Amino acid sequence: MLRFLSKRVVQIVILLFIYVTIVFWLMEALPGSFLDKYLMNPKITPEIRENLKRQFGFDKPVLTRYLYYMKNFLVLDLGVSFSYFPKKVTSIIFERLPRTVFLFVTSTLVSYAFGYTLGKRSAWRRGKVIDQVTTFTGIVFWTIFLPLLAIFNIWLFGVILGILPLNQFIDPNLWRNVSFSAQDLFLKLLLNAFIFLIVFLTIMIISRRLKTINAKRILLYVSLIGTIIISISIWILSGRAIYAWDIIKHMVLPVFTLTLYSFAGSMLVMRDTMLDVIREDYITTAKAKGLPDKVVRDKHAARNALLPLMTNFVISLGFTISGGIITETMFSWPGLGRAYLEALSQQDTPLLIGLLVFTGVFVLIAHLVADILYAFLDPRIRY
Amino acid sequence: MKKVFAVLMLVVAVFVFAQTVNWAFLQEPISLNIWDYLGPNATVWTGYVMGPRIAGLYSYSDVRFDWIPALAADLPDLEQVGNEWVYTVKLRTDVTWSDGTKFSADDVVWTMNTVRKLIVDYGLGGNWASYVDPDYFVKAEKIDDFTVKIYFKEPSLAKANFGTLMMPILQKKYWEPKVEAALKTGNPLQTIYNYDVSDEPILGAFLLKKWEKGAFIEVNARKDYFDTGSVLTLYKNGAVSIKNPNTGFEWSGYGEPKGEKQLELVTGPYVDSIIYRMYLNRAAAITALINGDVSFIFNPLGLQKGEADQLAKVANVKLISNSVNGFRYMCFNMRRFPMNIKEFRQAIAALIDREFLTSRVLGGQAFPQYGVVPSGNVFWYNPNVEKLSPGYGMSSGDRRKLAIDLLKQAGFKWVVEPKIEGNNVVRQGRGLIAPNGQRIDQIELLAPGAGYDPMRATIALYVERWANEIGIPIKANLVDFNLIVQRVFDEPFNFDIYMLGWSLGYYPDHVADFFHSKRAGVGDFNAAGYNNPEFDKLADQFLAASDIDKARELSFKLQEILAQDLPYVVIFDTPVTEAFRTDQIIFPYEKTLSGLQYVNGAPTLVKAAK
Amino acid sequence: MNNETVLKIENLKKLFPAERRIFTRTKYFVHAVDDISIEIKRKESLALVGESGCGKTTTGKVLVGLEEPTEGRIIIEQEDVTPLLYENESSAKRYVLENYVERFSKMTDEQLKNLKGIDGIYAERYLKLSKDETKFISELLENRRVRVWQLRKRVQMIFQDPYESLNPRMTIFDIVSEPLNIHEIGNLKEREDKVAQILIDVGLTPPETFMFRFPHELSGGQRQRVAIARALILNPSFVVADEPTSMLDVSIRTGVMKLMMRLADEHNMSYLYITHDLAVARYMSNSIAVMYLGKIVETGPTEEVLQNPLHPYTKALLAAVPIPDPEQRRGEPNIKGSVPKPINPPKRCRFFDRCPYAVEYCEKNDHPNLVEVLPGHKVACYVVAGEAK
Amino acid sequence: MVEAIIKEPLWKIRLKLWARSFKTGWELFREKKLALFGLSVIIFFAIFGLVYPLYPSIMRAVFWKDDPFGYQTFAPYDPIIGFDPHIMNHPSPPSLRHPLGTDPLGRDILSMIMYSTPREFILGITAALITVVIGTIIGASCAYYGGVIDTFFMRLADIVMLFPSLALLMVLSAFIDLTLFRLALIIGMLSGFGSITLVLKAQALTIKVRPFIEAAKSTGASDAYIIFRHIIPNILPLSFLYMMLNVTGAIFTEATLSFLGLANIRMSWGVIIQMAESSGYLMGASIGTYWWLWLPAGACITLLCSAFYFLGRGLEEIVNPRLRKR
Amino acid sequence: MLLSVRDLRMHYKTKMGYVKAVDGINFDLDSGESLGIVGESGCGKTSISMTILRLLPDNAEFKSGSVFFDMGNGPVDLVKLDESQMREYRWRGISMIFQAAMNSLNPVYRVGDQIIEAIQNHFPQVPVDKAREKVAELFELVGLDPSRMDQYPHQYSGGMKQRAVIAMALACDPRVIIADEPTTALDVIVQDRILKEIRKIQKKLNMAMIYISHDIAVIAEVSDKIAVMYAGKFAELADSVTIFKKPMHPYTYGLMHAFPSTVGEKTDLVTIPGEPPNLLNPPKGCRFAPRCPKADELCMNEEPRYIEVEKGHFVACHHPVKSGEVVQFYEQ
Repeated sequence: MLRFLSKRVVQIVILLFIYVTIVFWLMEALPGSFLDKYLMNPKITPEIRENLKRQFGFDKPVLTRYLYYMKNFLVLDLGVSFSYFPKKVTSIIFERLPRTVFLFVTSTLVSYAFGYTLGKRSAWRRGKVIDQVTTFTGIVFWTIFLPLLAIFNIWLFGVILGILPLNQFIDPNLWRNVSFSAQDLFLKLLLNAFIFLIVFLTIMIISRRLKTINAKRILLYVSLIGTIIISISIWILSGRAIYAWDIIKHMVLPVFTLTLYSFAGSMLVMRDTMLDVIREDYITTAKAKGLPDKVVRDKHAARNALLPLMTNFVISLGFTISGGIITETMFSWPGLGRAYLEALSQQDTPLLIGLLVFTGVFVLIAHLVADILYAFLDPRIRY
Repeated sequence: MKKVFAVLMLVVAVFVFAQTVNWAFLQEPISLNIWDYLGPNATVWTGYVMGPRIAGLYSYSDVRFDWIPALAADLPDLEQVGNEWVYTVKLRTDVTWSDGTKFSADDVVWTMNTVRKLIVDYGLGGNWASYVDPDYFVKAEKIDDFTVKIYFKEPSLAKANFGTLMMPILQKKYWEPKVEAALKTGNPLQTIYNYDVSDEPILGAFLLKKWEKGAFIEVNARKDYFDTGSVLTLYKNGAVSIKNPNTGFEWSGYGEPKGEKQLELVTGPYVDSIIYRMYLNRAAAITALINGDVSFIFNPLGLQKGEADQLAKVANVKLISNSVNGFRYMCFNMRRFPMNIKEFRQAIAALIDREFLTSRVLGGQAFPQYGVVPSGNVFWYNPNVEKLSPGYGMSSGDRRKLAIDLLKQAGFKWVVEPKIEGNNVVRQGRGLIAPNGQRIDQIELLAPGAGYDPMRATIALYVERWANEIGIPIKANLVDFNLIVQRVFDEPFNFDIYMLGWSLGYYPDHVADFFHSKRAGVGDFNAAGYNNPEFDKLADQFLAASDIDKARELSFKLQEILAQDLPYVVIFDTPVTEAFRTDQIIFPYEKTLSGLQYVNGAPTLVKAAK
Repeated sequence: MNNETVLKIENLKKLFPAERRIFTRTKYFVHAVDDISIEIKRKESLALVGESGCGKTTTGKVLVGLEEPTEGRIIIEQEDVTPLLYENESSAKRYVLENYVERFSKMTDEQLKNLKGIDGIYAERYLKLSKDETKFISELLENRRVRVWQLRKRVQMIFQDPYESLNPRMTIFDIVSEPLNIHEIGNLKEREDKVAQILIDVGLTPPETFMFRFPHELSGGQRQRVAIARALILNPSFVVADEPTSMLDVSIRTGVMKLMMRLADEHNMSYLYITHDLAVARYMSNSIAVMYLGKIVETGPTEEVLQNPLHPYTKALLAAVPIPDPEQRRGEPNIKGSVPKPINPPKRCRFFDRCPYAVEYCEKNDHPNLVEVLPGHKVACYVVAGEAK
Repeated sequence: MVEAIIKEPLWKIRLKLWARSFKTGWELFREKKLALFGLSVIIFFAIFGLVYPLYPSIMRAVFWKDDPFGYQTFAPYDPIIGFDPHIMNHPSPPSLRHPLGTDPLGRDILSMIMYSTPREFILGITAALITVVIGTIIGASCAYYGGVIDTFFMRLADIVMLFPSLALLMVLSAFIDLTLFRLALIIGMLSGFGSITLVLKAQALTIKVRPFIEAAKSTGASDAYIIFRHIIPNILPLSFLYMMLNVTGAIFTEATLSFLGLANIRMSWGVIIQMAESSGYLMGASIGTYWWLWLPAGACITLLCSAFYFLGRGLEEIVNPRLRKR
Repeated sequence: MLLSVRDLRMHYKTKMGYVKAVDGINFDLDSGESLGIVGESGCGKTSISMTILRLLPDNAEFKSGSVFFDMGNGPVDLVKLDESQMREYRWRGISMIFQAAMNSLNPVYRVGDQIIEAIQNHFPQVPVDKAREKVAELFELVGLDPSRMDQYPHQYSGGMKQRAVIAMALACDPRVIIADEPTTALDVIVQDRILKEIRKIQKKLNMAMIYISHDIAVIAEVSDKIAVMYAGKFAELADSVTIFKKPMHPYTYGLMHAFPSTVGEKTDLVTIPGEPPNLLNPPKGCRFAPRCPKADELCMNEEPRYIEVEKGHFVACHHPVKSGEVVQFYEQ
């Protein structure tokens, strides 16, 4: 395992190196530059533009800049943004990351959970009404043009029904008089989710040691509900629950839209793998053992079909920027995707490179995580 | 229990009595650091928030854009000392910074000299250059606490009055140590840009309260704003007067302050705070306006047709439309054949039916524009240029005939000559042959794609069709904006015709920038390669003028020359349409060039409705 | 003619590299086939018998060129085809150098003339070229590509799984005519005739009802007949049959077995019949070779070996075969453990771990050689051969 | 002797069997109602796109018989620079003259949609074809040869897959003038060298180890013969399936790019929606009022994409034995 | 009687019609007895076990018949039970060793856990450590090292998996075990050992067994009674000696003589011409008639009844083979 990991890491570093190189030169090849926007201002003479060029480092030959970039990249310095000059690219990414991560991890999670459940059921009841209905609706939503779906949902839930807050990610009226920033809260929410995950995993491990099925169940439910109650009460006691709730309320619509749009992907993967698994002999064996249908489906079939879905899930997390471009624009959610769009329209090359490189790193890490997860989920795999 | 009740009452009180306006932004400002803002990072959004923070010695009056004193107590005195020209400015004595410090000549002198030094020694770039041109501005000198002398190499309206004398003044006490410290670092400019300025003392009316990144910026009104309560009166006869009953400051100029008043404004601020909310797309902002979450949307492009249509139906929302200080144009590469032939350019100009395009195809979203100074800039606009434009007021058939005649005049021939009857093209022209017998193959018209600007894209396609009808082989090539910029400005003039737009300042010195033959180098603004010695001479005179009336006369002449020579075919300009909620806010006036956002939403004048 | 040797394998070895370890120098090899020798005469068949993983299939694959031999010599119809079995030219050249040139160059003319068998033939050619080594080598490797191709015509293979060995996307005609296609024999019409003829031969009549069907439309027995037809269409002199009947049902199996016997007779060819089933081997072969972990442990005429097995492994194998007669009780297969993996096997009798009769001698010495104990009946066992007590 | 046995000419038998296998395939396919639905939608769109040239002439004959303004001057049914001068306010709601109304620039929406249809097909199918040709050949070769070729293309795929495709296309749009065909080419290559190769290689690997490959090898077949005659025909159904699904991807990508205003395509369904968006009709408050500006184009995207998807999935259940019903 | 199957019919519904996989099967089984069902692939032998346990795929249609099973409290017709009652009988009453033993262990769970799961499912009150003891016992019984129960299936060799599957089948002390081709994929020596093991356990625990195989030799080794199945029906059923010595159905006869053997004289092997019928559309009369050398008009038109000719010897044939008769099969 360790050997595999080290090998994989070396591989990732090489891939990353090539990737960064390609991204850098690609961006270099972009016509025009950030300074072109001053071309629209007749007050700024060519000399002043030259001056600015020097400040942005355009005057050096591109090869020097490349080597310099690579050198900085080694210490995780992605340079200085143009459009936010002289802010560091890393600090811009870090500012926007929690928002994007929180939105997309939640919606990916919801969509996968939804897809997993539906896919499982529709495969189990293949050809029945539930199967056909879910497949049909899934594919139809999957092929709706995302901006239209977003606008439609905004119209329906925000304008016509008026039940969900529109746009933005917080309500300024609520937030204008507090001392902390939304960024703090996002980080705390993420931390909370992380703690929740740890607790969940620990309980899973502990419950394995228990003797009877009932005891396992009780421990699981009690501790899960307990953790939820505890974290909610901590939020309430710290007086920030209302602010957290505000963020969550604003998230409902984008998460709902994204889920609606993309659940079909995971559902179909789940359904197909599940159909494969169902044909395996151990499913028949499990049935022959007299296990209830639900146990056979969830414990034996779905557990095995989970593997490819899990990989998909982890890898899809890596592509949040691409997905974010449209979603974040439609829902006024200032995250990484939106930053990418702005950087592109402004020709902020360092930020563009930074965002792409960051996504690359993110994807590669996701791949690594997927590999590790796979080894955990499938005992047959030993690297 | 009592405590809780008290807090509750307080909350209620805040809601009831504190007057807050919510304004929608479509992009987030970058930084409130003025060095950064006027340096490498000028975005219009930053400008909207910066506007209410800063003040200069002089500013424009509302609506009419008269040049009036702000921090100065009177118009400057100009005198020649040796080969330098000295502007003596008396400062107002009733101005305080937001930290309570008195505003004095030290601040003015320090700001002006420091900026010049940073520009000359460290290459401070960007918009600072429009305030301080080291070729003109020499130095500023303190005479006493409230008098400064400002030295220029030449007198120039553009560089002095509309330049250095309008620059924002920074507090010396706050900035001097910071700048000194920065100069000791390896990269002083970056250090200066990077300073966090949330505690910066300002002269303007609104202080930053909270900036929640990505969501909103809240600013609070200053109680001790120097201009609060002052009455600005514009008279029909052109006179302007400012009176402040609170501090007793009084000034008047441009004639006798009497007769019919055009406008009278009492400066606020009337609201306690302004919240700028960030919406990342227009639809979101408009929905917010409809819902009443915001009262006004900042949008430099104005409302689109559909948005305006929609908002017109909403109760309590008022639409206002103002012309914009800018124009969209077609530029010919006059270094190339046949664009260097005047009749050819005129023929194309004749074909373009601006009225049809703007009122019908663009559905009134744009209005025709004929000259290089927008008609909305009333003072500088020469109304004669319309009549000088080829084909003005003609029917579509006559336009075509005129174009054909013009081409024939210049000696062009066709393989198949176009034939026009009435308004219809009976026979399309084919195979245009130049006077020297050379066949003209294809002329490329670069225009931004529909994604960037559907109007220009559409017009480019119409121009293509109209030109093709009479046999001019124009091919519209709708490409990325950057690609046009690259081909026009970076590569040496690798284009035939392109279509772009300008947005302009109030003082029309751009005419000289765009067409003076010494600005025809690579990367400079005379991309057309226009070279007319007569024009150059007039332009030089215009730039050097220190008298506004003289400058106006020269500017009119320049406009007329250009309307006939046509290095640019100016096609249209868009009005900026804005909407605000009448049940939430009241603006002091609604008619103003480039709309209310051009005056940053008039934050010191806006009132909450009820 | 009848006595002519069709196939002769001498000391064939095939090693597969096993797991590679980065930090150790030792290379690990699976000794799939480890120094075996076989001879088959025309129209006779040899059964290669053993449990799964003993190397019997690998032997077959080497013969048809699916695997490169590691060492050893393969002679088909008086021609050393080993250089043709190597993937690239240089390995083939090295083989010729090592096997002939180096050896011949050390010999006197006299000695060369006295060489027998295949060596004799090559020695003669060597002398004819007046011992010019480069010429000799180039003559042996002359037209190698073409000869490889021609060799494929002479040796064919029938695979175990009739469901998998036919391309599901091709019609029976395409499948059966594929060898003709590859070897560019005849035009379409001629190929059609040939295919029809061979389909009749293998009992798929009328041929036109089968020709354009797809494999999945046929039953297992019919598919295996198609596979046989494909193997025979080029008239090979020798066919490797890898368990061709093990996947077939009993009632069909005998039909296919009989068909194969008949065709061998009609087409003058021999089989190397690879099987794990001793009972089938009994019916399909003249002689038998029992393999264990890459080694032949016993060989001889089929009936002789089955009636009088000598090697403990053969005995166990025979004893383990269930007998379709409840009244006949067979002996207990008297061996321990299970088949180990032949990765770098230790230098001792391969069967040592499981042998009920093993003595110290067997552990101390390398794997025993085949010793002829009875006429034509060889066995590789120290105990049986009497070397160890 | 053989002639005596075979009574019918062989080509006839061949034809008959081919027809039969087509029939059984069709019968299998007919069972999949959704796939059938997909196919009919695709056929509908194909016809819809093909009859486009008739539309303006019919409309001209009916509505513009004696028009003083001149049909030619305004070309009211031109999808790109058409304009109907008789209607004062554009966009106008659906009417007889304009069955789906007009857009803010006075163009006929139905004409725009019809004009775009064949282009969407060309885009989708070209992109998918390129993807599949690249993916199939590379996948099959990588699986068959292994070694350096495999490593090279797999690492290439890794890198290609690292790029978020939409983000990359947005960058490319800045310096490649993204016309319809170039867009198709790039989309095709991106997925051809990326994920598809991996999938098809995995499939080819399962084919490679099957005994019929060995059978062909043992009769002396060359590498190219095996790749093209044995491996590729066996992965072709899967390739074909991915082709179906890729059509959807290409149409979607184009729509998204057009929506963001980044592609240089004069007219497409995405451009229609973008037009509605950029002129401010596409927002929560007014989508009900101006439905004809976005709904027909949006519905076309969804319909055609889901049609290809349904067809693809239907075919998958037929060609992919592991999804077949027991 | 522990298990008695009466007129069992189960068909698969396909597009082309019904596949008559199980078409009127009768047999009885007592404790300690073992029944071998032998038949060619596709004759429906596996479907019998699936029908008894009611583990049928969606497209299977149960037609008629009953399966009486006695768990000690009187015979119950399994066919009439609802799904949850049926679950009680599975594994506790009748357990199974599946055809592809390699695949009947779930790869992601430990082998021991999969057995414990079966135990805890039927005896929820049994705590884990008790269940583990039971598993250890079972492992020893089938000749596996109990310390291996915490390993995953992929760590087992083929023979070990087979043993584990057998241990799992024994987990709930079932009355009947159905072993469907328990040794097909194994090498002869391993096969021999496993067969012996099963036989031993059966004797020891006095269970009833049903062996299903295509290999008559394997069946002969382990069964007391043998049923020969052809095209969804039993052709003949008798105790194993009778069936070998006095086969009465021509198909049984052909089968016996088609089998090569390593012992005895090398006799000419019989080839039964033709192919087994398609169960979609089986022949009208006797299903073997088209391949039978003794078939006549009657056989073609009328289905023979399945009758007990001697005690315990059932045959479905119009013209049974007489003792000593040599049936000549003609090749194509």
